Amino acid sequence: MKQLPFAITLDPGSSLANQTGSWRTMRPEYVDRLPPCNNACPAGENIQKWLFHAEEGNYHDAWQVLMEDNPMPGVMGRVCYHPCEDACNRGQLDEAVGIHAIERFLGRIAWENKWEPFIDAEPSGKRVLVIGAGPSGLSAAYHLTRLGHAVTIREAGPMAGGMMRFGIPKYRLPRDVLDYEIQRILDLGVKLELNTKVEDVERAFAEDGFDAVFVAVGAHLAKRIDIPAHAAGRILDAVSVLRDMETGAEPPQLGRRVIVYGGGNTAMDVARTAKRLGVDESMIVYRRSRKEMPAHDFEAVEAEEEGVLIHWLRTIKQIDETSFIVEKMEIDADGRPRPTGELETIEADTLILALGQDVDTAFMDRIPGVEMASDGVVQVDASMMTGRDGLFAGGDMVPAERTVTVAVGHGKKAARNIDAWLRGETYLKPEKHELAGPESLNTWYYDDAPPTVQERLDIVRRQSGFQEVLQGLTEDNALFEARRCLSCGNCFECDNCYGICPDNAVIKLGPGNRFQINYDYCKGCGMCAAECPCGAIRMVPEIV
Amino acid sequence: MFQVRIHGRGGQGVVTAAELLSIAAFLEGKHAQAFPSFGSERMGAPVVSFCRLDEKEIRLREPVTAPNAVIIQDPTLLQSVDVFQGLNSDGFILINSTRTFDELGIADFVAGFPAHHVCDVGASELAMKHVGRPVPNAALLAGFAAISGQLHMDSVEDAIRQKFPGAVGEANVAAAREAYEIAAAA
Amino acid sequence: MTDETALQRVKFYQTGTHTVGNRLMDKARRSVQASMDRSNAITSGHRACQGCGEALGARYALDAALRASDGQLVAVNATGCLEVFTTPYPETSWQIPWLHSLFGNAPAVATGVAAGMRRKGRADVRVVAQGGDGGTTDIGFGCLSGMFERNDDVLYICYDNEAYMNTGVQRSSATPPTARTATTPAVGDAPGNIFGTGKNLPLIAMAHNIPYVATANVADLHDLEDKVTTAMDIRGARYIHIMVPCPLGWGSAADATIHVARMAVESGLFPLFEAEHGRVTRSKKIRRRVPVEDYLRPQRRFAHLFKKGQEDTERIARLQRMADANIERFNLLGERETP
Amino acid sequence: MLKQTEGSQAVAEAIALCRPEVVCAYPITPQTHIVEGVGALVKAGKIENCEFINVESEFAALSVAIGASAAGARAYTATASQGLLFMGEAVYNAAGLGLPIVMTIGNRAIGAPINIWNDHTDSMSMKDSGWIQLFAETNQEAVDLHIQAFRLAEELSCPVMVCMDGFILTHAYERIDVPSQEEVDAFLPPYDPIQVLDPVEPYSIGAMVGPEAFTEVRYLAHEKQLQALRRIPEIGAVFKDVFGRQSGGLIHSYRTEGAETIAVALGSVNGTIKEVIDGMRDDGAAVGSVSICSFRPFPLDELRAALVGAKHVVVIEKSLAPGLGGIVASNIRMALRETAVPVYTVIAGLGGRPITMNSLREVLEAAGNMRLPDVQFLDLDHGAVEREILRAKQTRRAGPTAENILRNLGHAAVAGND
Repeated sequence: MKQLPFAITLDPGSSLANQTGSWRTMRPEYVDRLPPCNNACPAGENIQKWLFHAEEGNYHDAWQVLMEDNPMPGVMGRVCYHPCEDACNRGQLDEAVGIHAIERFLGRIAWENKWEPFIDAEPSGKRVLVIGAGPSGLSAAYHLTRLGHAVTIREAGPMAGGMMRFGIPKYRLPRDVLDYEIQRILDLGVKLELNTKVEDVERAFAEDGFDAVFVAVGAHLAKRIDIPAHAAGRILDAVSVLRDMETGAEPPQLGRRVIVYGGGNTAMDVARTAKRLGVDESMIVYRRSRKEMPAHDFEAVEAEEEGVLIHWLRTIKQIDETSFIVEKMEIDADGRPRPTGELETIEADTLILALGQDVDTAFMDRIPGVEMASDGVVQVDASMMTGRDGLFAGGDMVPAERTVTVAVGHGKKAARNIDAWLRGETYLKPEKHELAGPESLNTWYYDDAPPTVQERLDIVRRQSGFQEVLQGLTEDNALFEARRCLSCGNCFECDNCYGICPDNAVIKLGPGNRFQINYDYCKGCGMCAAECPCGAIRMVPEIV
Repeated sequence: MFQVRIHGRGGQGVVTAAELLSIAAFLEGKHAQAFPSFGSERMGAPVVSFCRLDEKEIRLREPVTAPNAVIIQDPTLLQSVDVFQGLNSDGFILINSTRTFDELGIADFVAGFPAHHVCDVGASELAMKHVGRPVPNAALLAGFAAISGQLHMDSVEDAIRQKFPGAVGEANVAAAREAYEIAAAA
Repeated sequence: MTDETALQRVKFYQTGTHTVGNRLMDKARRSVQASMDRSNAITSGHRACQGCGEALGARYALDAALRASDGQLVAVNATGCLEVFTTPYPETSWQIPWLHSLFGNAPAVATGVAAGMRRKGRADVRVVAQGGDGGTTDIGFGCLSGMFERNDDVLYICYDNEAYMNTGVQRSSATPPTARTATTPAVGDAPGNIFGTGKNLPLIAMAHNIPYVATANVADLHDLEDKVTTAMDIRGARYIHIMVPCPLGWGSAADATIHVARMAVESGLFPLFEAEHGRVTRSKKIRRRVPVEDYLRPQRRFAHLFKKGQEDTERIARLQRMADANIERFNLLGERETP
Repeated sequence: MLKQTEGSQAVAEAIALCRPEVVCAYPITPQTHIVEGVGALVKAGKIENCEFINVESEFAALSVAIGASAAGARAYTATASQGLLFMGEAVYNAAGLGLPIVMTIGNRAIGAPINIWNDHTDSMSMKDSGWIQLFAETNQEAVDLHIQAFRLAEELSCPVMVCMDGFILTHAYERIDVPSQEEVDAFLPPYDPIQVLDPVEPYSIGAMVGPEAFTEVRYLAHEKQLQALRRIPEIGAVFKDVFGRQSGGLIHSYRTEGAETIAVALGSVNGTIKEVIDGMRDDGAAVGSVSICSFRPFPLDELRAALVGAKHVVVIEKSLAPGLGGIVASNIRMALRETAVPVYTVIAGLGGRPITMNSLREVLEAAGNMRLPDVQFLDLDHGAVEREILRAKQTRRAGPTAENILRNLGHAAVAGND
């Protein structure tokens, strides 16, 4: 090489000798934050993690991650009211990611491919009895099996599924999906005993030799109300009607005009079922307004689309054969309904009460140590154990919101605690990361992408049969929808930090390995943190 | 050393005339130094150029103040410029004109010079005749050769051909020959 | 599946991303900056301020040019921040052949390099000249215009941070109205730089009828890289004007560099467009339009416009009108079919 | 080949023979004919592989040359006067970067008042820029110096200015021996740069250098000039071998043997001085002269040797350091430090004022007679100057000096135009 001119001419890249990291007063750090979807999921699904795989089209891995928390994606993708989507930060950008639709798609593709959950636990030799084959019981049985325990489910009814079968109409949850996903749990080695009502839990411990018992009996008892009736027409309860849809050889006889009394999801379900059964008029009478109704809005919307007439702000004062005297209500300043004294008459053949359900906990009262809560449910501790050692309870039986998803979550939580208890330990919940709120995101980097709309069955068919209303996504749709995920709080390898660092102080570690800050050169400007779309970098003061 | 000063107007080829003269001398093996009056004169303004001729290297770089000969390309300058300034009493005067010295109003002045040192040649007319344009340089150079004896006609013709190759050169040579004869006969 | 005809047809959408790379993106659509083995024309250890937009813009542009030229690239640099922070003896941050001559002559030096390369049989070596706004719009303007006019084979890139930052923030002919600089202090009846001054160099470049003129911005890497790539596909004089915020001179937070640049685009104050042979051919549409306040407020150089209780609504409105005029002129909302 | 031709044209032909690869030009009197000549040769295909670039200013002209040279191409430009000042920043830069550009200066005065005629103020303004400055005494030497300049520049990686008097040389039509291509090729090898812009070895050229190394960089620039001091005579000798004539070198002494009074000058005026010396020697005066060819580097030792025996050294210089006097004379005094030889400054030929034999003889005789002041302005119109000084004293708003002097001298019309 020639002798270069002194000082004026310099060798390439020699500034690497100048370590500008010493300029820094704040340092960037990669963090993992808790995505709001995960945080909101009653079943404790790691939604973002399975979406991560789904975004790549790696549905098998996505499904396996999902299956670690929830054994019934096909069911869950249909019946869950998806609080994850309410929490989804994307909702503040355009609309929430259609998590349920992708979950449902994963359920379908797993069925099509006959995928099986990955289980590697050694048999523990312990036996656990699960009482009730509803979502909570099935979930507990599944998770306990994954943990190596032998599980027997005793179910009082003739079919497994609990409220998934007896509370949710077919047009929302086709039975083949339900049957398949229950069978897949049973195929793992869970023993199911139908028509076996457990009256004496202590005997199960003492005589049947179970090491632990999980009670998860559903709320099948309809609440009643007294209405002055001269010559009452037919009065049914919603739970019975829906159960009869599953078990009866004949569909229930409802007459031409039906009034459903109540404003919950069950009221909507039964009114819509009545419509499908061919009644001329399916009506709902509810004492408050739409704003206050406990049913999800989409249920009311779909019901109305299908021709269900909802009489808001009405109470039934009196029944006279087929004449129903209703009183108009108004909402007072506290949001309570208040009678106005104004009366109307509605003609109907049948009244279906949909005023809520209770759990039959009578058999629990007899167990020493078990305490009951005020509203007739069982008191459990943080590990879901009742006052009786080794007796755990969950689902509708314990104080909580009564949804399939909560029930499934209870099953998982109970299983983990039972597992720990069986080993003489206490289950320690892993600490949660800090929540990734919308303020931690830089949403500029996400393209505008309105949600993929699930197709719906046309109205005529919805009014005349029990075919599923909401359709699933195609693979392409599911892929696009998954890619709408913002990956709140967790690096998704978008390369922004790597690209926008003015000092080249971010090292790209390659696919799947994320990035690393090169503190030799990082000046601490904070651009990486500011321009991280998902809030996976934070700035912390340099240690003095 | 023999020094020549050429007077004309911007655009008439005053500089070219001095260069032509130097080339003719060079072709005879002489040293010659041609240079313009340095300035930024525009078309039509009175300008001068110079040429020194010598048998040895010319080192002198001062302007020509005492010429041995003056060549006047444009007789109208006689009224406005002291074209004869510094000219030796035995110097040479060549004027591009068909008019007599009397008509030009310098008869008295030129009377002081040896008769054959003073000459007027209608160089522009000769150029019109042979070249088709009023470019008097070649003819004046030949006239200078004829009256001064400083250059051979052969080298004048060669210089003209060198500066103006082709038919234009030959036409100029023709004008030069006629001018030479006129001047030699004067 | 249910019978297709029985289903209500609904709209479908495809997602996308504006990030630098993203593992989900098609490799060809990822930026040069996302590449693990990117060239890093400027490497670490340079002495630019924290959050320097120019350091970033220059690396973006030159890495893209390097890719487009298959590594056969030479850069000529005008005096200025970029030159000073990259090449203080005894260290240089450049990893490409690089030449600094003077403040005002980079375009001419680049012309010479291009000519030299051609004569040495190295016409494959492409030449980029670069300078700040002072070096480009002011002191280097004569040489730049000459280079344009001769259509010399040079891509000139101006990193515009709207004042003389190297010398301590003095006004240049690229300083916007109302901006406070050391030579346009925020005092008197017309605080900051006055209206009705300054020059628009991209438009002046277009007036030379050169093959390619574009504006770009560090907030939109993909657009910037596309423009550099387009420019590199063309022979002759090309000009790219890149806005690069200066945290020091603008009084913006070091981590807000890209945000501020983005607001400049989204407000319409800095239109992104391309022109070929003197005609605008394309403009980049505003994605989420914002009022000029969103651009001005994060910068202390405009702080006098937002004094508590005495907001300078008149001047803010005047700046908004400038933005609106850009939006109309360059069709930044895509309201017209043609650019 | 011997030919009768214009100095500018001969230089253009010499440049062509040096096979430049990039030539850039901006017109300025009196240099213009040179680049016109080169341009015509390029356009006519007479120079292989050469680009002729018409730029927008002298600043750009040298800048283009800087770029081309850094790219490894042989680069050339020419300028004069205001043009050299306008490119001044680039002049220093080219030297600082060590780029072996060759540039012709058709020496001319610098305004105001604007003046297109010859003197050396332009070159003197750049004497400390780090360029080598060679002054041609004749057009033949101008031709020869350009050929030597490329070799010198490229060997040392240092730019070279060849200075030739505007009009007096550039516009003079004389006998010149223009060498053949074969001769030049034998003398001047292809340019082999010590550094070049190349993607294979991507150096950064033109770094910012702080106090910690700047002195060393400047020392090296000085040292490079000292190397040139050795190489200039050597290259001159090689040149003589190839071309058969002595040209260039550091200084030329003329009849200095036993001379009591020696005139020193740069450039074409040396021809006139030689005529004066011959005349005075013929009259028995002990006079001689020294022509400085290499003004930068300044040949202190050679000049000391040439001048130390004299009783009077008279520096005839075409430039002025207002407030001091002579620039060349000051440099000569450096050469004669610790000797008792008096050095007189004669400022002559400013703005094209003719330097006549008579005036030169007068000052040389005055020096011999101890009647020469330290600083003398040759042929100064003392009356005009004194009247103007008086007028300026009397009237606060005296108006522009140049115009007043012209009016005084009866040339007001000239001043009013252009």
